[in-house]
Amino acid sequence: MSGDFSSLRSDIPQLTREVHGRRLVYLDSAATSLTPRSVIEAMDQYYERHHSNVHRAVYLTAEEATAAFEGARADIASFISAPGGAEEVVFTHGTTESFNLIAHGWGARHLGPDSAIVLTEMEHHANLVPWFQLRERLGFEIRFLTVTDDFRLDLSNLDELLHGASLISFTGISNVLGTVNPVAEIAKRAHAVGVRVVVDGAQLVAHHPVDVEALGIDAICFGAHKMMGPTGIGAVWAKRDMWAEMDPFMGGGAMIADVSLDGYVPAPDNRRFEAGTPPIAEAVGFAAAIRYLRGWDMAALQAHEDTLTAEALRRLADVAPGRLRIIGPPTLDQRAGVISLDLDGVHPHDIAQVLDQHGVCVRPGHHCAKPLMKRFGLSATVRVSFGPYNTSSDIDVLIDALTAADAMFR
Amino acid sequence: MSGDFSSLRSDIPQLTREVHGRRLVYLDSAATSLTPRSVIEAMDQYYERHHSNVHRAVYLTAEEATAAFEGARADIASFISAPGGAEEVVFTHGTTESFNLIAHGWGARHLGPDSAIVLTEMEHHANLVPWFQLRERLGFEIRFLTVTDDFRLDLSNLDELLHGASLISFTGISNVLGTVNPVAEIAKRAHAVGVRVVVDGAQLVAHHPVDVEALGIDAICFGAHKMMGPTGIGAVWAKRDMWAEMDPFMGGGAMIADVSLDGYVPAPDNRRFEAGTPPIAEAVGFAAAIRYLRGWDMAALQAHEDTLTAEALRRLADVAPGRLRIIGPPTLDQRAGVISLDLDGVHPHDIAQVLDQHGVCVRPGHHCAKPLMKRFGLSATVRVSFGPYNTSSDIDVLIDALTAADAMFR
Amino acid sequence: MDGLDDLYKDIILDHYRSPRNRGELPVPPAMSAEGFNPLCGDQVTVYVTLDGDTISDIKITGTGCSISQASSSLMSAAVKGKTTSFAYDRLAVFKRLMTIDDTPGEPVNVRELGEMAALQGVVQFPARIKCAILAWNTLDQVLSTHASPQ
Amino acid sequence: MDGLDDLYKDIILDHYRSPRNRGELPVPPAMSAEGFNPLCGDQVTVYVTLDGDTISDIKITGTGCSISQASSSLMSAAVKGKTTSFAYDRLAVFKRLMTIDDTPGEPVNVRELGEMAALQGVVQFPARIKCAILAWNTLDQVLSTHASPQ
Ligand SMILES: Cc1ncc(COP(=O)(O)O)c(C=O)c1O
Ligand SMILES: Cc1ncc(COP(=O)(O)O)c(C=O)c1O
Repeated sequence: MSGDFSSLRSDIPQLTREVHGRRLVYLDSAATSLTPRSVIEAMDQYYERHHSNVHRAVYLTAEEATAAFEGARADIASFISAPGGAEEVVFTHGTTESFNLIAHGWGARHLGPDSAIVLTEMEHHANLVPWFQLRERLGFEIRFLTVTDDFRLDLSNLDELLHGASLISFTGISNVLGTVNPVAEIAKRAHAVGVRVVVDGAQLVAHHPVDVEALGIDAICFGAHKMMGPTGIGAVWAKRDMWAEMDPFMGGGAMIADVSLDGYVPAPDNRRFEAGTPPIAEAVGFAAAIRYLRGWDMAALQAHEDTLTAEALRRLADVAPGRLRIIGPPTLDQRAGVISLDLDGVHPHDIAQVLDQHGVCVRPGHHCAKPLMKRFGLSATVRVSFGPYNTSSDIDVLIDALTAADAMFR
Repeated sequence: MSGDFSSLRSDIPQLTREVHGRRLVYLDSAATSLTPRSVIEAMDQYYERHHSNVHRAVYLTAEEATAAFEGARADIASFISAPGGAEEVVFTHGTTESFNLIAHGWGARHLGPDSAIVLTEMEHHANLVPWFQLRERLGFEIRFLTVTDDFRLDLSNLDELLHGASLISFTGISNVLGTVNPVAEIAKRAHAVGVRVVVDGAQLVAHHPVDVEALGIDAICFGAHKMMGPTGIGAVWAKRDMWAEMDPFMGGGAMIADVSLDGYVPAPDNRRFEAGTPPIAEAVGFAAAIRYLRGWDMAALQAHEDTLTAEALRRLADVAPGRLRIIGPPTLDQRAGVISLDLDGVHPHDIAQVLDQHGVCVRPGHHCAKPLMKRFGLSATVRVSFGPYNTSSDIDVLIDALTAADAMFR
Repeated sequence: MDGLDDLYKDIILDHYRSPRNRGELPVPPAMSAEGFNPLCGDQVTVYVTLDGDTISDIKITGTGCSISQASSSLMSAAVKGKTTSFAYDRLAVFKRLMTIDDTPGEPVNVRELGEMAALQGVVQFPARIKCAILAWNTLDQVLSTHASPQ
Repeated sequence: MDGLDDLYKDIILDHYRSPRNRGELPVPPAMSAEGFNPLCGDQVTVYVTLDGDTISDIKITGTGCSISQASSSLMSAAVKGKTTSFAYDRLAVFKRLMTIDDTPGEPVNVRELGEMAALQGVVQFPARIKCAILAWNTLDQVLSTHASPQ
């Protein structure tokens, strides 16, 4: 399968770069993905021909910009099979803003001293801190699903935690462990007791085909820059009836029906969730990224990344045996191409630094998941993560570089 | 002076476009400005060579991306002469988010049932709705400076309104009237009674040289897309001691010092105001826009736009005499290149539609300033606004097209 | 200026300059609703007097562009003295003309729309479709919120 | 791999593998402060016993990368038995070496830094400068918050 994707590499300008005299081996797609030429060109076209502010204007380029912007919304809706179409998609500036929008838009209306929500110990800070901030104000309870020693969500007390809660928010794929969570199962059990289900799709939507209706969830947050799109844009999809339960987050132009000196009336439709001039060029780039991913087919891209992941897991077992630990599921079973490593006695920063000299881009650190790090008694890991443009020979370089790093510090 | 700027036009790809078989005459810069090639290219370069997530990584492209991102912050600081440098600049996704950040970050800590703030009747919704939203929660008083019949802020009761207030927030240049407000004077009077001063710089920073220290203000909000930069990015500058009085707005990665299941500790420095992956490519584009503006010199660009504005005001007096009203100061005295028109008996939408057929891009509507519209008994105006790339011959086309529109509907 | 002539046909300008059925009706017995296009500030109030199932009188006030005001006037002329089900039918046809309703159906028989067909040029100007449809949506509101269920 | 050799000199690896002055001191009489690099999780605790103006003992605990841990060790060796003003002076010189302090001044006399000069390769790796400076900032904290004003 890998072979089929070699031509994909030539779509990515950055892959032709050399760093420190070496071929760039980019293994940090969980942080941000590289950008195909077609995405860059779509934004160029926008800035060179169609740039205008959207909505409310009647001239040609403004109509073109509006059509492109709203078309991107429809493309996103269709990419995740949103049952209600474009009207269920709200643009944000990234996954982080998406969670802030849900926390404030939904939480502020529904949460108080007597209510509870459920999060998990493997969440990214984006799905923790907004809830903590809201809790400071409203004083509700936050319960946590814990993580088992084999890097899975411990669902043994799920029903107990859901009892009396009003919302559960959890990640589809862990950005540290690579664990793929059983979204549909959790959603089903939550809905059985009337609990709303929000999913962190930052990694999931970027790497797996997603059908929100099949998953049976109420909302999902994701962003373009991890799915070969531009920085500065993300989205929330939520079911129509979930949106109906939400208040505006930010205030400003475009999200209003009326404003006077006495106050404001929010727009009756989902425009009330988008304040100010939106990320227009970014929406154009987002749509181009989706076209690009669809052109290769998400299921095929996932299969390609799965193959690489399996190979990497196998070959890593031979590096510094007994001292290199994989912090995440050891096989492809319910796991994706995010591989966290702990090399006994060598700090992740030092490993990453040596890898950089080999042209290998990996990320050391807590990956914005400090509670999860603590769960495993770590302050940091080295994280290797795949994108569609990676190949088996990237793994060769990785293994050599890791071996060199180990030799240096051992 | 105009002559010197003809070569500027060739830097703007969109100006070579034809619409409806006519030359594009872009007169909607108050909504968004056209983009120079150098800005587009800077972002292309970023996506083709340096794209990586910023902070926390040790590999080369991530260091390059971080340096570019932080460099942009420094460029912005220097562009507005921030006394404290880059550390006083916080990135947002636009002017609107900037106001939400200030309202929630500063207001939530300082405002309550016994406090008051001062806004004005000429504000954009971005500087109204966030305060209205906060008032719903905290119940403080909002007082308004009104607008005189000659389109100026009525400062006669300023001291009275400031009395007992804790903050005043007002626009530097009206995006409807073109009125240039006496920022330094208001700031001085506000500071004399210990009132914090926030300025809406969306139009001001884009069209005039700005020295925040000389203006004597505490904070200013602005965005790149009105200053020849990309969509999706803005900034707040605030004085160090003003930032010190503010709490985080959005929660997520990067803005934390520590996170556990019990809660979070915000970062001690201004990173606490930037949550999640920031608009990195957009920051690169923002910096390129600032380089571009500086290359032409802001004072010279303002002088060029002033010349155009004076010419337009003069020549508009001859169109539909007695029936075409300029909703804003009639001369260049304390006014900028935003000209709102009301043509008796002809609706702004119809005018804009006819103008579009002449290739002329203007904006009909309330311009996100409904209270101001109401003040003048209007529901909409046709707004003509200039950028550095406009010329006297754009005014020729405008005048012809307006005359045609008038003939059609009169 | 072809597109423009399509948009601003004489019929439209005539209804804009001399709107039919302009004014108010006392509520009650008449029913009314207000429609609003927040993006551009167009506003219409539609007053309807029903006599059984028949729209015995209709009056309209409002401000807005030539398209929204002409459309109001054209609508009032089209439904006055007609049954509510005829009005609903015209609404459906008009929405199809504006390609807002994309449920498959017969192609719009433009001739049957009479003068209202003058608005078909609006479709080329997406930003203006909302102006054209405003009066119709407001009529829908009057009939559906006030009238007894059909 | 030139840059890398610059970064990971033998002296650094030696101090990383065999850190000097490792451990804790009872507080009080010793003073201590904890330093933290939130971006990468490096952590150091610096314990200092002052005898008048002299750092009579210093011990360090912590976890982190080779740079932060070697820098802690090198620092402890450099200031132990020295006066606090000598320590402040070294701190200033070290910050200049890391180009964090860009107030103009004499160029850094690398020789006078002794083994600490081994860290000068860090400057080429901006992300690591914070690792190198952490122990020094923490020492600064101990001395300035606990010691009586100089
Ligand atoms: C004076 C003023 N303030 C605020 C804004 C809001 O800016 P943005 O829509 O880019 O957030 C604008 C522009 O729309 C403006 O002209
Ligand atoms: C699982 C997960 N959630 C949320 C985020 C936050 O995304 P962003 O930083 O783009 O807002 C990330 C990436 O950093 C992530 O991996």
